[in-house]
Amino acid sequence: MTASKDYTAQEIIVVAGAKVLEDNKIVFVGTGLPMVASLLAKQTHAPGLIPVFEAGAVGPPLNVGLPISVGDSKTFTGASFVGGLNAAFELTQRGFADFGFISGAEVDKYGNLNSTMIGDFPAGYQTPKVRLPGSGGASDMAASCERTILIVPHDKRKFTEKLQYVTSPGHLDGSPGARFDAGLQGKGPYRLISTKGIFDFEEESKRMRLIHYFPGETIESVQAATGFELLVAPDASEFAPPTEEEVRMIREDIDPNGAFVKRAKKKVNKNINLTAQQM
Amino acid sequence: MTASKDYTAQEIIVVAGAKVLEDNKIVFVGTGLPMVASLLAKQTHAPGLIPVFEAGAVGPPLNVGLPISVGDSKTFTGASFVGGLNAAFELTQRGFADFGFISGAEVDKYGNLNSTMIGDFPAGYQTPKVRLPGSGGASDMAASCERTILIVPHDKRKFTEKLQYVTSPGHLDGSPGARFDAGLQGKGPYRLISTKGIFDFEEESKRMRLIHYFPGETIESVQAATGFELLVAPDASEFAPPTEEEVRMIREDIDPNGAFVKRAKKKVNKNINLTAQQM
Amino acid sequence: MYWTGLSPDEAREALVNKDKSMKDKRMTLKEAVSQFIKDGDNVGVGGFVNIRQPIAITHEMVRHGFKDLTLSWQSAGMAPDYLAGAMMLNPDHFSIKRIELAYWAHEAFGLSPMFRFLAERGMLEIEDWSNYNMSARFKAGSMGLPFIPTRGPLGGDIPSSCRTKIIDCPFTGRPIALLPASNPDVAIIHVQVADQYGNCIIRGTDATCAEIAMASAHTIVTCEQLVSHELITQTPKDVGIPFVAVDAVVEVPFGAYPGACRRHYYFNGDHISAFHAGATEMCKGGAPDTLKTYYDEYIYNTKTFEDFIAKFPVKKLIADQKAESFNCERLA
Amino acid sequence: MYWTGLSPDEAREALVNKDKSMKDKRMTLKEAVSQFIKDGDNVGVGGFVNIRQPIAITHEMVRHGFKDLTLSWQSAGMAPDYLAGAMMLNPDHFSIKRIELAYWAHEAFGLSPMFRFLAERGMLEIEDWSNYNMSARFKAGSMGLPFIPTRGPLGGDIPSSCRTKIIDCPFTGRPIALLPASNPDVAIIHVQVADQYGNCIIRGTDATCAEIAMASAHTIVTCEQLVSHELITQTPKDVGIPFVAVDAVVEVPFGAYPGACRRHYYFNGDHISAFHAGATEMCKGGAPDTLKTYYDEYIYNTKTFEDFIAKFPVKKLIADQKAESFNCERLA
Repeated sequence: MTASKDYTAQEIIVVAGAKVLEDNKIVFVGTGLPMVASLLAKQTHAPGLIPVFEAGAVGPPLNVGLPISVGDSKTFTGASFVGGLNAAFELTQRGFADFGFISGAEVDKYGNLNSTMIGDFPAGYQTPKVRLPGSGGASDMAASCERTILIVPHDKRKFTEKLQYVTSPGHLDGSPGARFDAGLQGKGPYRLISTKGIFDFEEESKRMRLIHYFPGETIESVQAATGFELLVAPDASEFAPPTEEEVRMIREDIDPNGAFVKRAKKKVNKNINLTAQQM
Repeated sequence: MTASKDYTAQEIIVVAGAKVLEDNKIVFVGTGLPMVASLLAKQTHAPGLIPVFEAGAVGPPLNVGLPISVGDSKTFTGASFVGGLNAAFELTQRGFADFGFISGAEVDKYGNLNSTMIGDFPAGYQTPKVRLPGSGGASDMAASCERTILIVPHDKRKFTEKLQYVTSPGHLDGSPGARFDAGLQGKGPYRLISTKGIFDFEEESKRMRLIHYFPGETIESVQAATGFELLVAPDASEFAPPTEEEVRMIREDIDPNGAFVKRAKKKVNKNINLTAQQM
Repeated sequence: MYWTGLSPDEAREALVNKDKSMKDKRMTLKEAVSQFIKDGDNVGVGGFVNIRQPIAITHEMVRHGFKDLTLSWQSAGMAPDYLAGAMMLNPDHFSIKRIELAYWAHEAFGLSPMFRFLAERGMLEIEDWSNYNMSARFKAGSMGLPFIPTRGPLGGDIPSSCRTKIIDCPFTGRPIALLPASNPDVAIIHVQVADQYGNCIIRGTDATCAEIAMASAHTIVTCEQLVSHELITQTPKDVGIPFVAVDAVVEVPFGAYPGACRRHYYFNGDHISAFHAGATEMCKGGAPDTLKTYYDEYIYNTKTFEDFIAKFPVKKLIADQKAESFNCERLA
Repeated sequence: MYWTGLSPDEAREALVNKDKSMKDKRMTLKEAVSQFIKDGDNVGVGGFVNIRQPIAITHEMVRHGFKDLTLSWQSAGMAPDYLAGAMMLNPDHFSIKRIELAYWAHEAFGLSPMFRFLAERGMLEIEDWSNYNMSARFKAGSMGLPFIPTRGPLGGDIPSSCRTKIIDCPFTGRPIALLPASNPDVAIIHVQVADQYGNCIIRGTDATCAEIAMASAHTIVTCEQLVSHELITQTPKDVGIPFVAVDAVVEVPFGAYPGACRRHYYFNGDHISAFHAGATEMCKGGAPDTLKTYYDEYIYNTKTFEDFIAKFPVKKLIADQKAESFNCERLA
């Protein structure tokens, strides 16, 4: 279990995300790094992990490779159940998803996420400064999965006191029972994984709390890159770097084409890598 | 086209019911005589009739024989679509059923039907004098099919001024827009076929109106057997008796075991006739 | 407002801490019934009229004995008949407190004398709905919603005999009914095919089985044929009920007999009538002897459903299978 | 409250007098697009992101030209990209007035430069929902209901940017969202298999295609493979969209390309990027030349979608088919 010397920021996110997932639980997997992390978990400590994808696949073995879309053909082969979007979200709204695993562009200290727009809401809603893709299924997962795991690249502007638009509700304003009172289900954000560390949400205040900083970071450096005041767990510690084997699995077995995990050293054209010839 | 001399009351109902059905229309078929009539229509003037059954079959050719349940295996073979009850009723609520074809135990002059209970409602609801099977899908068909065709055995107590329980709404109290105002869809009862004749519902008053009396009946005899005042169409006329060929088709081709159309002459044990050996 | 099974929040909570893993759920019918059904439960009944009803499960429930059950279904025949007949004979051993239903009878095979007996004597609470109403209530339960809108019960007396609430639609202003979700404590379902994890294939009508299973806190499934997970996942779109919704899987050939089961057997109308005969006598004020004889012979003195099926002449069973193979001809 | 497609009552009325018979609905794509789509329509777009999107139909729509369309979908990629790119080049020929959506981008293939271009310049009205919201809105439309409840949009800003109404549940007292139904004027859908009457088999994700088709007044279907009614009705449970909901059937192999279509072909990411290049230039303030060259070569100067597909190297098409056959290996 030698520690990797050349892992990337995305790779440590993937490893951290995989470790948060528990064996034999149902995880509703959003697009992007959550797919890579779920596959790594399934191939390591959580072979009984049951992935659900919003386009309708329940429990696929994912043995034909990494899906590059949550509606990818690769999510359906060998699945236990295949429906459409309504079926997947109804199942989730019912309570079958232990975890929801989503990424977002902006996050606040209560784990609310923005993936809709950068700009002035509501006044500038129809003329956003930057138009992001929109919720997709993220706000539904945030509303109905029992616990959510969030991935957000760490950046002072992206870890912000006030979101420009709340796409996916987290702990809302952090007040006791806020989610229940709003009609939401589930316990809300459970872990957040950034490019700098792993966070939970403190029980009482529901505020984001640093529990592990990644190698090369300190409590101070993480706080310095965060646009709000972080809580810090009493036993906050450095997260172990990915092992060489974990990095090898990501690069060679799971995402050999760099669909979501970009290669650090040599410049690779992502689009060429995603084409069919390389599959 | 020789007129039959020995047809039964059920057989003329079946022939009359078949004739009301139009080719190339979608008919949501309730259990019992509506199934026999739909099959007769399909085998005579309406080969393009599209039957829908509430258990989920859409458009079966019904070429493996008469179903004896609306969830019968015979309704699914060769169907264009097979779902469950929600799928069938959602399709109907959407507006895909041109006709709903149902039977009931009691009817009033506005075509409202009772198939729930004989007794005192609401006071005696939990201790009915006679407990009938309940709505099944009849009230849903009444609420959402575009037009309904009703079959009720003619009897002064069953054609009643006031129903003991309204299971399936017809024209309600007959007032203009009553169905729309109640939130219902479709135009409501279109024809009623009894053991004595065929009725429509007069445009303005929505009251039951005799349009054809069966051979052997007169306007007066039908009125005498009816517990409310009937309207009579200006051109009310005698309905032509079933032809020998129609009766032969019912007895030999469509319901050879007398599942729904009882044999007149010789006493037949219906249950024995329904068993598998005879199929 | 009261919830007769689980409230929407309780139904959610029931799943949160449940082990939903893909594990071997095979057990005996006796184990399944004693482990997952308890007195006072709301039991969701699968199938439709006499099609694919969970007959074997109801026999085991009768042998076990239960008190004060609420039964929920859209249209049913033999499954509630078996439970109700047991109550007619000995309500101390088996009792139904309440039914929520659209229809209880037998289409071509006539009325249910059990229903008439219990209802006309006021022995159970009745809540009338329609087929779509009950189907939509289970659907709401399976979706994790407290209610679902439908047009179905508008305009008649059904809204006066059930818990529907009619509101003015906030978008159109026209009346629309809101039906409270049904989340039974336990679903009892018979299917054609299942794997050991509980993935189920249903042939012919899906009825409302997936919705009932997904809505309930627990689900017992019997199947005609237990197959490997590898086989079932070769055609995942055939799976009507996913394993996540199932707690017990029992292979029970003829598990819906004397009702019908697509691809397996057609109705045995003779036996349905024979079973009804004793209840009809009681309905007319007669003695329970005929019905008691039936229960003793076919249920209490058999240990398993296999013993029940073994009481039928082989020729009759084969005839009922052949009748069904005519309905949906295919190569073996 | 206004309805952007048909109101629930209009949607009902649209079906009442419609010829719903089982008739031959085969026609050319050109006939289908000109017969069933008109200026100002709300168009429901099938598929999911770049999976089974109705690409061939959007090409034909671009050639035809339409004004002031409203487009509705859950998550989409290339289909609205093609329509939006046409608007970027010449809004007098093709224009989108409004979009109702959950997501417009390409997952692993990045953002949509067309969406950024139009949105950041305020060139279209946007109504944001979630994937479940849009799916449920189509579902409500397909069910003939004015609304459907969901939890999805609660607690964030989505309710402030769309027509959701949040009410207190009359059964539980807790907040619940009511989403207005979506009943588009026309649905555009690509499927794997159809018969001449419009019965459709969908492989892999059903997406929300059945709901969109059932909700819409008219539906245009393209399919990879047109088969006989006899074949399709041998497995009626495979039929995902029944013929009653379909108005036009066109056999268009590769009809979702350069997106993916289960059992047929995997993504052509190169081409997606090549198409995006011109729009990205415009997004950065550049000239429309690159995008215009693309449209001229691939759409305006091709008469049919077959001509578009013929522009790809045979080796590339076969490679994309082989990649997909690895995803779901089976015997030919």
